[in-house]
Amino acid sequence: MVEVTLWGSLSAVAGGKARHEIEAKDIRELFRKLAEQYPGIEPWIDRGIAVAIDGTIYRDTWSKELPEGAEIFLLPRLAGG
Amino acid sequence: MRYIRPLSIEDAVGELAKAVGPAAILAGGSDLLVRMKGGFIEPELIVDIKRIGGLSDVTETADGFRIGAAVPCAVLGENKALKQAWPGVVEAANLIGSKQVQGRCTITGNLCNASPAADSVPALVAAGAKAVVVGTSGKRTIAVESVPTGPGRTSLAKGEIVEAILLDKRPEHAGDAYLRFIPRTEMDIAVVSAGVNLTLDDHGAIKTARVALGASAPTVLLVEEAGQVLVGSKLDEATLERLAKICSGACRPIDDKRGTIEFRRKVAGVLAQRAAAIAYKRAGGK
Amino acid sequence: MAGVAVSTTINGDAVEYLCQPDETLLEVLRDRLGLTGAKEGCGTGDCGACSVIVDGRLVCSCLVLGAEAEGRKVETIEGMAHGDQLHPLQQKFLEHAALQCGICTPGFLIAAKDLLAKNPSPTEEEIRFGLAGNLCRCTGYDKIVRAVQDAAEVMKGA
Amino acid sequence: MNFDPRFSGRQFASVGTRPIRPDGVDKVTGRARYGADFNMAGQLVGRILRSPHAHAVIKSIDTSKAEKLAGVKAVITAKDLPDLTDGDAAMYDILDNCMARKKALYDGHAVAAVAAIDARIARQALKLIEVEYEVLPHVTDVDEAAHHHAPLINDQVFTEGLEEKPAKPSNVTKRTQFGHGDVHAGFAKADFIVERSFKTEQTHQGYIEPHACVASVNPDGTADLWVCTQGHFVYRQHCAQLLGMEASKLRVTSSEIGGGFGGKTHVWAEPVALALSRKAGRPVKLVMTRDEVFRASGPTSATSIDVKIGASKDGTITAAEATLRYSCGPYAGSWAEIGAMTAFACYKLENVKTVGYEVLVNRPKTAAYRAPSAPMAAFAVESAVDELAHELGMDAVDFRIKNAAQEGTRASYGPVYGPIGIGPTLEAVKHHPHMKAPLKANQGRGMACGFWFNFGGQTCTDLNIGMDGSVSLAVGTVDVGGSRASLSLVAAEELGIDYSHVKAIVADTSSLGYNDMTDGSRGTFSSSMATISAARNAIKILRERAAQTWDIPVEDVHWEKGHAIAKGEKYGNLSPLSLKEIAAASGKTGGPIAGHSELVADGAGVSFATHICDVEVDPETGSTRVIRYTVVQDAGKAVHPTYVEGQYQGGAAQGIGWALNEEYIYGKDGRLQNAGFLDYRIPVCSDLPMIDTQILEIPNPNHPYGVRGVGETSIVPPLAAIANAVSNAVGVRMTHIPMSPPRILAALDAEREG
Repeated sequence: MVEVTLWGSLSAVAGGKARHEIEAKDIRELFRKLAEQYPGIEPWIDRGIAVAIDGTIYRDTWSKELPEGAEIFLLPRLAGG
Repeated sequence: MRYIRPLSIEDAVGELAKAVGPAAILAGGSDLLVRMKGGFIEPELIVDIKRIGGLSDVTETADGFRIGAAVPCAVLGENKALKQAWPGVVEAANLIGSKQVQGRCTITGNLCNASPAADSVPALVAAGAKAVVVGTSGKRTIAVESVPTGPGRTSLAKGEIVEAILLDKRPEHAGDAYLRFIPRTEMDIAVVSAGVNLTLDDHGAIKTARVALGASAPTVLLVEEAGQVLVGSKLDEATLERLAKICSGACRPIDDKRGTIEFRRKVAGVLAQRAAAIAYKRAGGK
Repeated sequence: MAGVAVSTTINGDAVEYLCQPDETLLEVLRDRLGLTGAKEGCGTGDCGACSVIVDGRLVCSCLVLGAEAEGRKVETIEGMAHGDQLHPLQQKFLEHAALQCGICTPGFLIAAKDLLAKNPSPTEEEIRFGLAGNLCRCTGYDKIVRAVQDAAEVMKGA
Repeated sequence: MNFDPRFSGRQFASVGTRPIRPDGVDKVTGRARYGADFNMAGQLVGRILRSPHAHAVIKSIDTSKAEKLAGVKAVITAKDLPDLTDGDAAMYDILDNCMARKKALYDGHAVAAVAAIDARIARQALKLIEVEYEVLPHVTDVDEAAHHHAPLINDQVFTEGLEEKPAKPSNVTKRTQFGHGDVHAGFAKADFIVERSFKTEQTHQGYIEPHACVASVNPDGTADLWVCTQGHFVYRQHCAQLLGMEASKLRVTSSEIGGGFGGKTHVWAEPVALALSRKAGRPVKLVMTRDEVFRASGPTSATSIDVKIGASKDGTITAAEATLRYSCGPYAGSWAEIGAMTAFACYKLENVKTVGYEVLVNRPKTAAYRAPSAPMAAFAVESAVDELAHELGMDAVDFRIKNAAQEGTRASYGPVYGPIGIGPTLEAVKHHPHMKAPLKANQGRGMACGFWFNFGGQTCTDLNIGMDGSVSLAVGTVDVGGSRASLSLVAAEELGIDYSHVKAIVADTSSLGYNDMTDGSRGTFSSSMATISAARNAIKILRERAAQTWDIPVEDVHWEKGHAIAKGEKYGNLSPLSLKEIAAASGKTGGPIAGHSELVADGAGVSFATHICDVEVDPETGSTRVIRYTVVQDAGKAVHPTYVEGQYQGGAAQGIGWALNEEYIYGKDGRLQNAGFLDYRIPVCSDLPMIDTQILEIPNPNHPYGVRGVGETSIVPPLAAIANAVSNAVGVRMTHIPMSPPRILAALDAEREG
């Protein structure tokens, strides 16, 4: 079980709730479960969501494991120069 | 389109006079080629005047200096006698564009493009320079300030070419200076500028003065009142204050991408003061 | 439009070409002669990437007509090294990492060569003003100025 | 893939040295080939017709006269680039930007294009294309566009991110919010509060090389594209999708790139060149003019930002809040969102809230520009932080140190930080001699902090060992500023050989697997990770070959300093085998030796910098000169320190230009007034001092060598550092970037008049 925090705009599509307890071992499972619970999130996942695990941002590694007790934070996928 | 390279001024004048479509004179080309690139002008005839005898020379005469129409500004900077006599004119010429542009551009071209912001023109006007104009009906010598009549417009008739710029011989105790304001340190068009030319009497008081402002009106402005206010003074604080006020008041600038009306008014006065101080020092004033 | 026949000298070699009257020297060098070392960054004389030396004068080749090169001597970046021996400026630009993307580099080298030919011991300020016609967007100019300073030292010793 | 990216704290032999870059000689001799330096037999010249109107319905386009002109081989309009984006909104916007469909949305928007046998005929042909426009009211200012009375740019846009879907369309495409705590409660606890509004004008990346490409489409549908880009794999995807091609049939070769800084991260004219080539049946070269680059590539956002920060007497920030409006051009973007995330990222805040609004305007489509959106937010926040320190009577550096984020701090954008470098950069600045140097009259000193995320991403690398033991490295990440040197160093380091035996190249899209583009400061970070992985895979084979030669178990063969070594007393008489010896024998031991790697280099690690700047302001003209500048930034590990310094210096210089003079100036007619290097004033050599650098190395735990991205952060602090310096020099708070002389003089006059 991990606690996941969504950024402001994303929490609006997730029942207005920022914090969610989810049983997920990696990013892929986390996204799948979130989408099952809140179908509105799916287009956001398609557009790109980054996952911060203890402050380190992962944009593409969906196989990244979510350690027990880690601080998980979802963020928009960013552009760079 | 035709490109020709006449060897005499008569041939050049003749070709220009009989040209049917738009024709352009090519000396340095630093303005002409930019306008062609931008599609603002599509000349049917380009007359390259650089091979015409004498047009690429700076000569010292009994009356002063004769600067051929095809002399690049960089060459003016390398002429010690000219630099000694007319440092303000030379520094103005050496502010146009970059080193690369100065290797091509000419003060005659700068004058004939008739930009109100042309760097060398306020210095030439302050210096009382004259332009030698050649046309089908002969040759005439006119004050440089009578060449431009508005942005991009001149008093030159079809077929006329400015073949040289004349600068007087310098008396004792004379000095000139040119300053422009640009946001960068190089590679800019003047937002506003000022040229000042002074002669002093034996006591160090200003005997004659000419002040010209650039980028402050549709053409370069000769501000006679500003010259008058300087005459008789030793450039004390009060005179400088009045000079600034007169110059700011004489401006009729516009708001554009390079600056605002307020900014140009104010800085015209500041630059006139600073240029006057440099010219005064160069003239030997203390 | 009638073509203009031009005989000129480029990097010491006699070259003949036919160009249009409105064609710039930069276009001739790049598109007719395959000398693509000079770059077009602006086409209006504001960036210096197309710098060449014509009869000993530093110019932007975008502000010179190809027809004007008749009887002149043109020097481009392609003629700067002697055989496999780089010019000291080229060597110092490499050592100081005075280039990042490198698009402005040929223009800077030509302008710096002209600068040192006229002033073999320039101050930092003289270098900065001497190279003000060449834009670089990557380096902040710091390493370029240092490379020119270092090259000037080497060239004086040579 | 079992690659372990964790930092190992090793000692380096090659990494950290400063050799000459492998592509250097080509670049100093004029031989390097950039976008416009490539030609194909029979190629045509492509040119684009652009809208002179800021906002207009395209009622009709008649190309018949242009088509009849001798020498014209193809004329295209939006009809020749039909919509194949299949509901992908971002790609549709890119398509519409490449060639306007129903409306021209900005001055410079492409409406048609021609391919002709030479440039003169192409130019003439453009003049023969007749476009009938119905001119619409336009809006170019970000604040005016956000107003409900503003002309609507797209009537299908309803602001996203509001609690309820709005009833009316608007130019505001999205609202985003970040933060934590309770800012109302926080401000109630504050003894001092600073509240100010700021504006920044639109700037351009200002790369010296205009966009250029050569496109060649064959009758069988295969195609080649030579192009200057920050990401040829991304360009291949975009072009293939927009033209309805299979990606594998389009080979994209990235030329040397003459600067990008974010501006060459998606396609602009390349699909047009391909469509022209497809129609004409000949290769087409398309090079933008400088005027086109300014009018019709992707500058950064103009912004309008409100900031409020409160602190208690002891110097603790109790609450911070910002509202950020960013222009996007005429298409939706996420620029304010990034601004809202980065705004307060340097600080440890209990109560923080940022709200971003994306605003459509009739200006070119906004693109990324080096740490996109962060410099403007930092300008507003760091200006207010300085002002607050002043009100508290605290030193600006000490105030920041007291409130700096650290490991364990919850970032203003959400997550909790791991090990970060903001504190060390501030401490380094506090003790830097620059901070103590005396100042003269009319001079002022300022400092400011900056933050950027950095990314990694998909990366693919091939490392091939030749029979002579030399190594060729093929990477898919475009080299924008010396990364081939850094990657060669990394390959040499890992293999234990000399740098001179490694040659790195950027491979084309048909030679290597997909690779993300060079953005987000990911070039050296991600490709060095892939290079290390590829080298380790090669080493595994080298060890196997040595084991085979010696006829011993591979587990007993170790790799040290470029040699296979048999470990164990029983192998005492076996002398080490060098890489060169193993390579020479490879034909008989199993064939070529190579290492391949494909990975996602995530975990880039956030980056911080603190800059110090001295300026001198002429109080009579408002002219500002930067007289001293110092950059302190964390690099993780500087692989090639000279190029790291170069990134620091280049970012600072771009920031200086932005702070003082660079801006897009639009006329009342909605046309860009300064589309050239003469009036869009990027700094020239004589405008700048030497830019001093101090590299801090706080290892990134997620990279084997500790590398972080370094490219972008350096542009974040300068706007604020210079604004603070100017404000300290003249005693007036400057709130509008660029601080051009007319703006400074007007501010001074307003102050003098009280």
